[in-house]
Amino acid sequence: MRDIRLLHQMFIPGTLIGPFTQANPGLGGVCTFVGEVRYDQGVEALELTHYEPLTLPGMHALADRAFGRFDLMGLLMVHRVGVLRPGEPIVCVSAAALHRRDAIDAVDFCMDHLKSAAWFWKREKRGGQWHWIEPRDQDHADLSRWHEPI
Amino acid sequence: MRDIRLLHQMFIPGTLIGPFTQANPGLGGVCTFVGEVRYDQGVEALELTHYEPLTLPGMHALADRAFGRFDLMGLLMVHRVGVLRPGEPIVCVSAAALHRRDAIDAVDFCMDHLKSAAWFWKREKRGGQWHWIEPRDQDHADLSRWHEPI
Amino acid sequence: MVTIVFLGKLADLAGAPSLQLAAPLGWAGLKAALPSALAEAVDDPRNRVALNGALLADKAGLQAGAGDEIALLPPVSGG
Amino acid sequence: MVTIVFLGKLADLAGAPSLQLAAPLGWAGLKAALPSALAEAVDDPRNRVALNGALLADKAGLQAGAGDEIALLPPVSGG
Repeated sequence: MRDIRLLHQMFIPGTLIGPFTQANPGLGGVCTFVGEVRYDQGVEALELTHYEPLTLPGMHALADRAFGRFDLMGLLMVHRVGVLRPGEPIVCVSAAALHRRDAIDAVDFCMDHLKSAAWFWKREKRGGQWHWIEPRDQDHADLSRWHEPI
Repeated sequence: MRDIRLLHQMFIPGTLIGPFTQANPGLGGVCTFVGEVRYDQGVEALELTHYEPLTLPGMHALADRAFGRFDLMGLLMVHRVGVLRPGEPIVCVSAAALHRRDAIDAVDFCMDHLKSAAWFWKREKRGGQWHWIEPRDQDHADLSRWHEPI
Repeated sequence: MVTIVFLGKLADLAGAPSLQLAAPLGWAGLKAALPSALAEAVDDPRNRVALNGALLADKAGLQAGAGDEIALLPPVSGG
Repeated sequence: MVTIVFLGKLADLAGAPSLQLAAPLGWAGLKAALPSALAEAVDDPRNRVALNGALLADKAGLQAGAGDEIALLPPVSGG
């Protein structure tokens, strides 16, 4: 069961995870990561821009690689775009597998790649002004864990 | 927010995760692993025995180590005991943190230790007969990832 | 009396989840009171012993008095 | 016409999310048609170029015809 989506509206992760788990009968384990917009000092909002012809195909390509690398029964990968407020979920990745190691590692792998290699541009609003968020060295370090170039 | 429990009855992970996430406002991410009893060939039921004076204190000690090792805001660790049928959730570990790496690694750490160093004895019923499940070498390998003795 | 609790497959060997023995009780006395197959099994270094919920580093040092609980713990099952 | 799409901070520099330029259009022609600050920015090797959704390995080889869409892509934001 494979469910890859960009969402333009607020979502509640539990409403995705329950049906996803049900859709993979016989699984041994399911690992889920949900990221939320942090309440960082003075941040009023976060905006994510995507580029339609690259972003969703890029997520599908990432899902292909996860299925190739780990022994998965199902993969859910959902990412918000648009304007988000602190506390709102921004990303949800869930992997179902016979064995826990595949499920946990697949989520870790997808998160590292989504955070640093997926086509999203982010800016945050502080004091009424929008500021673009730059690439981070940490993201390169995260990717190097998987022995892959960016 | 810390919630460590042994459960004697069937549970629905979503009913634990939602309140757990709500109880950790300001989190950056929450990682959750849910393990289910697999539909292994011919297995009719799985029984988990625990020893009251060791098992729950052992889970609390594991939680202490996870809080010491990772930067966590909250940790949920719930394990079933008693007789379970294939498809039933057996374990749920959820970690909330400011940063995803802590949340994911804490879940991975707790699962490796719960599976191999926590005081549970398991037997499975096949063809109407109960068979004890032996320790596995793989579990030792899992623990060695954390550079710790069993 | 001292309560002896058998966990996992030791309970099968013992034929019961627990039994009561007279206090005081040391390691040699405990083994002497158990059927020989069970006594041999609990001697296996992979099987641990707890006294009142505390694991013993050295089984041979066991000293249980009236009201104490001894647990005989085989290795935990694999994941 | 060729559609030029600006992503991230390049959209701020351009003052608009997209613009239309006459076809055909190569890399030199594109840069010549952009304000100099923007032309300089898109020349930065960290900024990638896609033609109709396919990333170009070599920007200088860009060849866009009528109806094509060129996207100018700064590095993605950190996690």
